Parts: sequence; C-alpha cells; structure tokens
Amino acid sequence: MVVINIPQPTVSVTPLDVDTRMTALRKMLEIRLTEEKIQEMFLANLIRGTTHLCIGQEGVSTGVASALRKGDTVTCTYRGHGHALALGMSVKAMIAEMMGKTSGCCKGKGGSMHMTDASIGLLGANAIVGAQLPIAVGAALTASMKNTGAISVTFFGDAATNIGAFHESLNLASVWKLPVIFVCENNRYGEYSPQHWTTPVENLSVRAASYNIPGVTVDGQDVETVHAEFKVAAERARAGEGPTFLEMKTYRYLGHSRTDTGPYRPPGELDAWKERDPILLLKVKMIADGQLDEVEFGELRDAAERHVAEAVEWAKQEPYPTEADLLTDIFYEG
Amino acid sequence: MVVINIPQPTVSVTPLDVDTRMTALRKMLEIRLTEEKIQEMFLANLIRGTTHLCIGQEGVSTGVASALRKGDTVTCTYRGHGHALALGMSVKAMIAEMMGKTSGCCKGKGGSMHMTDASIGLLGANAIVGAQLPIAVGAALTASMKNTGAISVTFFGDAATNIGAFHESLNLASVWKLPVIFVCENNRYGEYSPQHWTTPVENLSVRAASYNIPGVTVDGQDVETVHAEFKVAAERARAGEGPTFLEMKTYRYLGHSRTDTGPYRPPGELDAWKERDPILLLKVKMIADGQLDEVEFGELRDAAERHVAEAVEWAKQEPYPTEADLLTDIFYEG
Amino acid sequence: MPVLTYREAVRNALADEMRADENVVFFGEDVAAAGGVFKTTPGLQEEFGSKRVRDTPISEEAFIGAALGAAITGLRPVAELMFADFIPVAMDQIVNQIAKYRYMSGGQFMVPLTIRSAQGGGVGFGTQHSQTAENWLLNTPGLKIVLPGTPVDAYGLLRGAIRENNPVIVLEHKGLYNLKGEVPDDTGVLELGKAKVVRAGRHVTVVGAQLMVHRALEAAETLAKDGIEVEVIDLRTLAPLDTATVLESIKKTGRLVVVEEAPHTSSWGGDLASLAADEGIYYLDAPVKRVNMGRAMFAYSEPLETLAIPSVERITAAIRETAYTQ
Amino acid sequence: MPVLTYREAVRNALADEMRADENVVFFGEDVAAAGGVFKTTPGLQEEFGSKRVRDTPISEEAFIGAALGAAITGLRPVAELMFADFIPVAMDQIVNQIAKYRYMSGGQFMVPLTIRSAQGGGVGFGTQHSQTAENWLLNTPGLKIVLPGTPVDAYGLLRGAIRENNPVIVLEHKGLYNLKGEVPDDTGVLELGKAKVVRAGRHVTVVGAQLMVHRALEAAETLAKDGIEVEVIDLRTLAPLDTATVLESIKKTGRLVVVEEAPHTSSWGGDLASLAADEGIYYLDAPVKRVNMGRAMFAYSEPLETLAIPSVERITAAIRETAYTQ
Ligand SMILES: Cc1ncc(C[n+]2csc(CCOP(=O)(O)OP(=O)(O)O)c2C)c(N)n1
Ligand SMILES: Cc1ncc(C[n+]2csc(CCOP(=O)(O)OP(=O)(O)O)c2C)c(N)n1
Ligand SMILES: [Mg+2]
Ligand SMILES: [Mg+2]
Repeated sequence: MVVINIPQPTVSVTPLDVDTRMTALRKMLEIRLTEEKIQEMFLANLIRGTTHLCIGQEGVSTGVASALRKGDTVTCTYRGHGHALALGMSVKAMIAEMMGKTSGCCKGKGGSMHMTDASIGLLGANAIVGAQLPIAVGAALTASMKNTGAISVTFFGDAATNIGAFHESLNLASVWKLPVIFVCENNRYGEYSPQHWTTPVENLSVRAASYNIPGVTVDGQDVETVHAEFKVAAERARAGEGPTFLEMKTYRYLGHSRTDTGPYRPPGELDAWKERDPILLLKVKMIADGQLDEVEFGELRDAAERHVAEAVEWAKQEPYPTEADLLTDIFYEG
Repeated sequence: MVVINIPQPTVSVTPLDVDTRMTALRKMLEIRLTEEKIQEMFLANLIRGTTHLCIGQEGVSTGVASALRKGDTVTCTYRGHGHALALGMSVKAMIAEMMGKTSGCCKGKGGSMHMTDASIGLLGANAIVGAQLPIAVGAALTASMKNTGAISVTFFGDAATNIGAFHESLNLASVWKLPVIFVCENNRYGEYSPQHWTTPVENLSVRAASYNIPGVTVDGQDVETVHAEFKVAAERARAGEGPTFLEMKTYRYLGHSRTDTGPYRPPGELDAWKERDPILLLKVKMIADGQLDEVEFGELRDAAERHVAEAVEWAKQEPYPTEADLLTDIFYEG
Repeated sequence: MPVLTYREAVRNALADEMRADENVVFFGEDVAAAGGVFKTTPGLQEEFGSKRVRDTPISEEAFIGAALGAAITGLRPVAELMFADFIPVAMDQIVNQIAKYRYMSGGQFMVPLTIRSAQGGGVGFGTQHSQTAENWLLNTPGLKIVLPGTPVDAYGLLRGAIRENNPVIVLEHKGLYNLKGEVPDDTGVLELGKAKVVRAGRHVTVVGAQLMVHRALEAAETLAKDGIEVEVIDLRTLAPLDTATVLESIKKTGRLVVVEEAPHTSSWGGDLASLAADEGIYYLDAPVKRVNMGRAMFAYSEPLETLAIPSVERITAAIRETAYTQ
Repeated sequence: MPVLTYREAVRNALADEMRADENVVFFGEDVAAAGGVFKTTPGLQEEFGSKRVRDTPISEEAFIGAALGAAITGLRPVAELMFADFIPVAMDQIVNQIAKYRYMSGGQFMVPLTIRSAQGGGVGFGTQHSQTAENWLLNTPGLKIVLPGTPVDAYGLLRGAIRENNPVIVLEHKGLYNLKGEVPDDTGVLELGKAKVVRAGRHVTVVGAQLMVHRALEAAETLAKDGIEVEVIDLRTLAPLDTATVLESIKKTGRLVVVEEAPHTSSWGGDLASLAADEGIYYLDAPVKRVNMGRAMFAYSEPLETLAIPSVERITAAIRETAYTQ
C-alpha cells in the first residue's frame, strides 16, 4: 500500500468563506472538465502536437489564484491550463488556442504549451523547463521599481528544481529582495522519472536555504491550505521582504503528455492520491459544513461540463489564421 | 579594524611530516613568485590580453594537490596558475604558454586562462565561470565507470556558486554518486563585487544541503587544514560515497585581473588577510617546530625566484607558432 | 532487404556501437528506463545496464558538460538532448567548451563525443519545440554536424559519429522517425562529410537535407513530367560541408536551388549560394534561388506551420522558375 | 565638433536615454559600482541611483530572463553581457524566449529590451573571450542585431536600440573602445537597419562591419593609389539587413567582396553572397569573394590571432583580385 505523507500546515488554516469556497470548487471543476475534454480532443486528433494536463493538481493553481490581486503576474509551464483558467482565462480562448484558431488567446501562435493572457496577468506558459522563472523575476523587478505592490508568481515542477535557471532565479530574487513567489508543484515525476532518480532530496523546500529565503512544504491538495500558506508568502512579498519558495505536494493523474500511460507508477499510488483529490477534499468539507450537497455538486459538475462542451463547439467554428498572419507579431511595428 | 573569522577544522588536523611540509612550502613559493613575475611581465607588455593571479590563495591549490594521487584529475578557472603549478606543471611551460609560444603547455593556443596538462591530470582551466564543473563531473563518471579509484576535483570561486552550472553539477554528481570534490575558493569577491552583493548566504557550504552531500567550510589559508579536510572528502569519494563540497575561505591580494587595484576593499582588509598568509602560516609552524629558519627560508625564496627568472629567459627565446599551426588541433585527424 | 524505420535505425546504430565498444555510454533525459520520448532508445538499458545507459536530471548544461569530461578521460559518450530546441540551454558547453576543448589545449585531447537531438517542424509542437538547430552551431569551428534524412543514413551516420574522435552533433528529424526504408544488412559505418546525389538530373541542382530532400524529390517527380530533370543532393553532413559534390553538380546543371527548413538568415544555404557565386559563377545560367522559411517562425497553428516550412509546391515553383530562366 | 571615444559614446548614449525615460534600467555584472570591466558605464549608478543601475550576480540566464520579464511589464531594460562569448550561457533566454515572446503570445507584448555586449578579437583574450557573436543569433527571427563601428554610430545606434519596442542586441567591438571620432552635438537617435556607404567607389563593393570596415577603408586607401576605386559599406545593423544599399552598390560596381571577423560558415556573409547570386547576378562581373576566418578559431597567441582575423593585406589582396577579374 502506498502511504502519502501529508505536510502539516505551517500557518493556521482557517476555512474560507462560503463564496470563496464555491468559487474555488467551480474553478477546479472547470479545470478538471476542460482538461478531460482536451485529452479527448487530442486523442481524436482535434488538437495537434502534444498536451500536458494537470488533472489532480487543480488545488494548487486554484488556491494560489484565490490569493492574488489584480496587477499580480504569473508565469508557468506547458502544464499551464489550470493556471490560466484559475486566473480567469475563458475556456473558449483556451480551446480555440489549442485548436490553432485566431480567436485563441495567442491567435493560435502559442498552442497548448504557451497559454498567455496579459489582461489577467498571465505572462506566459513556457515550454522550456525553468525558463519562466527568470521572467517572473523580471516582472517582480518592475513591481518593485514601480512600487505597484504587485507580486509575481511562477509555477514550475519538481524536476525543474534541478536546472540552472531555478538556482539563478532564486538567488537573484533574494539578492534583490524582489516580490516573487516560487511555487513548485511537486507531482513526484519529471516526465517518466520519479523524483528520487533525479533529485537527491525529498522535500524540495530545503533548497530555499541556499538563498536565505523561506522554504515551505505545503499540502497542495487542500486548496485552503494552499491559499493560507501562499497568502503569508504574498504578504511578505508585498511588504518588501522578498521571495518565498513554496513546495506544493501534489500529483498528476494522467501521463506526462500525449499518450503516456504512466507505467512507472508504483501500484496503488494513483489510487492513494485520488483519495486526496483536491475537488473531493473541498467538496467533503463543504458538505460537512452544510454548504453543499451531492445534488448541488452534481449540478455544478454538469454546468461545468456544458460550459466546456459549448466552448468546444464554438471553437470548432472559429477561423484559422491565414497567410496574412504569417509574419505578424514577430516585431512590434511602430 | 577588519576581523577575519577563521573556520574551525571539522576533522583533526595533524602536522604533515617535514618533507611534505617542505614540498608544500617550496610549491607555494614557486606559485607566489611565478605570479609576481607574471604581473610584472603583463605590465611590461610581455604578456597580452589579461591575467588573473592567485597570490594569497596558494594554500588551497597546494593543500589539495598534496592529497591527490596519480590518475586524479582537476579542472579549474582562469585563476588557475596555482593549480597548475601545484599539480606539477613546469614554470617554463606556463610562462611560454602565457607568451603564446609553441613550447607552452597548450602550444600558445590556450593562454593565461587555459592552463592545461593532461599528463599531470590537469584537464583544463576555463574562462567561462562555472563551465569547468560539469566537465569535472564527466571525468568522475569515467573514474566511476572504469573503477579506477581516481577522483575528480574542480576549483571555482565564490561568485561561481550563483551560476546554473554549479547547481546542476552538484545535483548530477550527487544523484550519480560520483567521486568529485567541489572546491570553492571563497576569496570574498567576484571581480569587483563583494560576496554579499551577489550571494545571500555567508557560508557557501550551506548550499551542499540542496544536494544532500556534505558541505564544509575550511580555513583555506592553512595548508595543513586544507590537506586534512580534503583528504576526508577524497576518501569518501574513493570509497564510492559520492561528492563533497568544500568551501575554502581565502583571499586574493591583487586585483581581479589586469590593472584592477581593488578600490572596493574595505580599509585594513588586505592587511588583516596578509597576517594569515598561507606561506607565512606554514613558515611560522616550521620554524616553531625547528624545521626551518629564516636563512633557509630566504634561500628557498631565492631559489624559487631564480627558477622563475630562468624560465622567463628561456621562454623569451622560444619560437612563436606560425601559419602551419593555424588550423591544427581543431579536429583530431585519424 | 531489411526495412527499418528511421527510429529503429537510430536505436540499432546505438546498440551496435555499444556492443562494439564498451566505452560507449549513453545518457539523457528519460532515455533509459522509458526508452526516450520519441522511443528511439527502448531496451538499451536492459541490454547494457544502468551504468552504461542512464537517465539524467533536467540539467542539460551539466550532462552535456559531463559528456565532454567523460570524452576526454576515456569514455565515448553519446548524450541525448531531447529536443534540438534545448541546444541553447547547453549552448555554452557545446560551442565554448566541446568545440574548443581540443584546440585550447593545443591538441592534448581527443573529444570522441556524440550529441543526438531531435529537430524540425511539421508536427505541431509549437515555436519552442520545432526548430532546426544547425545554424546555431555552424559558425563555430570544432564541431561536426550531421543531419540524416533516411533510415540507412540514420543508421550509418550515427555509427560513424560515435566512432569519430571528434565531437559530432547528430540532428535527427522528428518528422522522419516513422519513415521506413531499406537498411541493407551490410550497412556499416558511413563516413561523415559526404553528400549524396539522391536523384540525378541535368537541368537544375537542388540541395537540401532531411525533410526538405523528401519534398525536393517529390517536386522532382512532378517536374520530370514536364521534362525538367532535377538533380537532388542530400547533404547529410553540414560540417564539414561537401562543397565538391555540390559544385560538380552546378557545373553540370548551371542552376542551383537551395532548400532549407530554417529562416533565411545566416544559414548554410547562404554558403552554398556563396559557393555558386564564387567558384561556380562561370557555370551559372540562372540566379541562385533559396527556398526557406524567410523571416517566419515555426508556428503552432497548422496552417501557419504549413506556410512557414517550404512545401513541395513552393519548392516546385522555385525549381521551375530557375529551370526556365535564360 | 566634439570628439569622443567609442567607449564614451556608449556611456553617453545610455546616460542620455536614462535621462529621457525613467523606465530605462540598466544591469549586468560589475556595471554599476565599478562602471563595467571595459569602463563603458562609469558614473551611471551615481547619477541614476542603485535601483536603476544594478550589479548582478554571475547568472546570465537569470538576469537576461529578468530583463525580458521587466520589458513585458513596463520597464525598458538594458542588460550587459560582459563578453559576447557569454551569450551562449544565456542563449535559451535570448533565442527561445526574448526572440519569440511577442510572437508566441500572439502579439500581446512589446519587448523593449536591449542587450549590450562586447565582442571581437585582436586583443589577446583567447578563444573564449574574443568571438563575434552575431552568427549564433541571426538565424533566429525576432531579434534586431546592431554592430556599431564608430563612436557616432555607437552613440546613435545604442540610443536607437534602447528606444526600440523590440529586442535589440547591440554588439560593441572591444577592439574599438579606444577609437576616437566626432559625435556631432545634434547626433540623436539613429535609425536601426540602415547600412552606410562610408567610402564611395566605382570598381568594387566591399561590405563589412566594425573592425573589418576600418581595415577595408585602409585597403581602399592603398588600392586608390593603383586606381582601384573601392566602395566600402558599413552594415551597422545585421538584422534587419539593409540589402537594398548593398544591391545598389553591386549594380554600380559589379564586384563584391564581403569581409567578416568570423568563421566562414553559416554567417551573414553568405547571405550577401546569396543576394548577389540571386538578385544581383546579372550585374556581377566577377566572382563574389569572401574574406573571413575560414575554419580558424580566435587564438590566444598573437601571430595566430593575427593570421586568423582578416588583415588589411588579405582584404587588399581579395579586392585587387576581384577588381582585376574580367
Ligand atoms: C530545458 C528542458 N529540458 C527538457 C525538457 C523536456 N521536458 C518537458 S517537461 C519535462 C519534465 C518536467 O518535470 P517537472 O518539472 O516535474 O514538471 P511536470 O511536468 O511534472 O509538471 C521535461 C524533461 C524541456 N521542455 N526543457
Ligand atoms: C559565465 C561568465 N560570466 C562572467 C564572466 C566574467 N568573469 C570572469 S571572473 C568573474 C568573477 C568570478 O568570481 P569568483 O567565482 O568568485 O572567482 P574569482 O575570480 O574570485 O577566483 C567574472 C564575473 C565569465 N568569465 N563567465
Ligand atoms: Mg513533476
Ligand atoms: Mg571570488
């Protein structure tokens, strides 16, 4: 049997108010159902290339987004659909992007790995492991120089903590005391390699000590814990006290990408994690607190499903870019 | 007044036998006098480009070299003359190289920043900060795969611990449990920037924890301490227990390179360090132990001086490469 | 005659060299236990053990540099950079270290090292996972660069690369992994640096590599119906470039079209045009044409990606224009 | 007319842009307190404060990426990479991120970012500290690349670069920092992308940049004595390349020599030869010659470095040969 170590909160985790909980639940369902649909579309050849889904990890993006303010910025990875939706990207813009349509968030020029929407602070998902961290440091530099009070968040995986850009970014952010929160989504695998093959420490948060910044290991499956731990880091950052490294323990239910079926998982691991599903955990709390019942939950789920299905139907009708779009958006002309 | 914190040894430091001490003393004098001569030649335009001298840091290279065996390999930095001489490069080969002569250790194709001599295990000095670390990891991979019992040593500066290659190399060496000793010569400055401007931790050895390897801060001015601490790491490595990170606290007396006069030093700092000069410390011990007197020391110094002067005169007469050498040594033909 | 996919050819070449020389070691991200993301290396770890075939952490600068350190101390490493777009992540080790290591040491070291990577577009991987990489590297002396375009070349050239006592970058084309072709049983090590005339013709010389050669061959087929006899040259190795074979062909046809799956600027296509404009100039009967991506990027959206990469139609049109110029 | 060194021109341009726009920030290794290793930026931190002018840790990937993040969120960063040989260390950020960021987002961002760096050989810094860097970058769309060769261009083009709402790489030549030249008081922002005919002539067109232009001018002076009138073009910007000016000149002279301080392969020299072989072909009266480093590396030893980099003599000989070809 696989036993999951649940990190204990380092701050007091008070229940979020019912509206915030409901918003988080809806958001997580939207992410979940969008991702399921994307997988379906990918297998049906409606989406080309590759796609990296975040099913199982919705608690992290949703919990973090719930603690952000307007003006805050985010960079993330190719596994970025959850972050984009949590920040407020429309399912339509996302699906259209994935289909390479002009009405996609990046006019079809980004694709699954590059979800970007400046208007919601999403500065870009990145397909090069680690490359989004320096960019987030730069966004924090702007916030710091312009005294906007904004923070910069960057999401990355466990395996990304082995690349040079991770190290350099944490160091630079610390030296310049910039308002960046480094959020590691430790889903235990980098592609097909379990963490311990590539990374000689178990809790990645220990790496924060190299930069003299706080490092916290967080239960990434409990959206309220994520919210609470993140909030403390955000407040430090907004107060000019510099960066924090948060390691969110989480799990991806699907393969790394495309058709990976996850043969590398120990038996039982997936099931054990599913018992700590972020949607389930919040649902159970809300039911226990009398804020939700199974019927209502079913309705929320159905609504999300319809919403996603509508977006897909809409996106299918949208136009593709044409030759006129080939050389645009490379340089700003003016 | 500047107070220097002297790291306490973490292992018992027993006095080296008199022969080893004498060899170390001679070697340090050779390095010191060679470097002084190089500076002179540089200012007299006999050496072009730039040069980075290690005066004040001789204890580290000499102490490490005294614990190496044949077959061990070393990579180091542009500030590598001390390492080369400590490993046994001749002053002639070094000076000729610096003058761009064919009888230089690299046929004049390397220069001051690239001292290399495969025959003594010196795999190369490197002019790109951090680049020598991965190369040392590779040499350790060979040792490990071929079970040679050899170890791989790599020298780098304090400021180099902020670059990605440092992080990636320690991580990879740890995961593969390779026999590498990472020797950081913390001379308190990266070019003209004091450590605390660029690096948010004081003892760089704390960074070893990120890779789950031992990290030790060492008094780099006492050649016997360097020897003792290094030896423990070397034994671990030879026994297959993996890498160690040693931070040697040391100091460079001259500027970073060329004509830098070190305006960034706090007043008194240089003098305080000179009181802990590695040659002086060993000399004082040897005198106290009745192994040396001032006259003998003066003779050693003079001998080294003559040796260096002869090498320079010789090198001046050596020929330069010609057009026939332009395209050789790029590819191995055969 | 045995038919293999390009993917299988890569695997067999690596396996055969590992059998032939115990100093050959192979590592990269997810190449060992999982057999590579493009499934080019399944079963190697089983056969050669977890010391000779290793998975690495995501740290390209470190493991490419480690390949260099291993190469100069007695191993013959093959390192995989999953996508050629990651070459920039390890660029310092490749252009400043690997390419220069022998030279800077005055010839003290051999650097028998191979880096394999998957490049090229057309499969919808987007802007950061589709690029061709050769032009980042070709201006740096000290590297050999190989671009196999068929299974037999993938097999023979990879073996040749691994045997080389110099650094070789083998850029496989990810759009060709499923391509099938004959790999005769006696295919051994192919010599690097030799272009191949893959279709003989009298009227126009077309030069390319990998996917572009296949498209050029299609174009040639079409044009043959109109009586235009196209000579198609597959360069196969870009450094060193086999200019003799190209020049020979120019002398015969007097017309040159260079086709590249890359932007127009600062690429090997310019060097071939430059060859024609210098040594070839007295043979030229028409302007030298280049078909490439111009100023476009590899795009995600299918119509844009299709427009960006030279198509059979664009290649055909350029050859036709060149052929009819007086 | 005020005479400045190239080094002073760089400093003044940066200072003037920092005065003009408070969003301009500047950082790099030892650029602030120490004023840069080439002393190009002394006094800027004093004038603009330690927030706008910063020293960075040695972490090129991080601070170049940070420049990108800052550029897309409202600053106008200028980052210094001390030696252009370190571009490979930050290569991923430059070619995969900075060059593509606007494109991948479908045009959501402007990327008003300048990277300054010192390149070029001739001063004995050895193989890893002498390279010219443009050909690592030119095959990647999305970057503008500027190579000023005189004080007035160093001043005006750096100002132009900083004002650009696109990423610009300004490669200064470290062998030119002491060069003096007139920088008229009314020199303002120079437009990027314009080559300059720095000497008019009827017989042969010589194209180059930076140190090579100065050497070409010397060669032209010598050849003038023999009645050969050389037209010398300083490209100044390599991306976008001002092909119109070069073509115009080829039409006039019918002869082209391209001079580069770089190895022969996969460089912009090939693109100019290719321009001549395509659009210029009917005007050519002689083979297009290229003078460059061939297959040589930047060497440490003085005689080798001198042999590697095109000398006035080699340039003169190539022009003469071209001029006399019928
Ligand atoms: C520099 C670089 N190296 C390798 C890859 C290929 N790659 C994409 S995702 C991935 C694994 C990343 O794992 P992790 O950081 O844990 O994030 P996760 O995918 O689990 O969210 C790898 C190796 C890449 N995109 N970029
Ligand atoms: C990648 C890279 N960045 C910057 C430089 C320029 N540089 C050379 S030495 C140096 C300072 C290094 O300091 P440290 O690592 O402490 O070593 P030290 O010189 O003090 O021995 C710098 C910034 C370089 N050579 N390589
Ligand atoms: Mg992961
Ligand atoms: Mg230092």
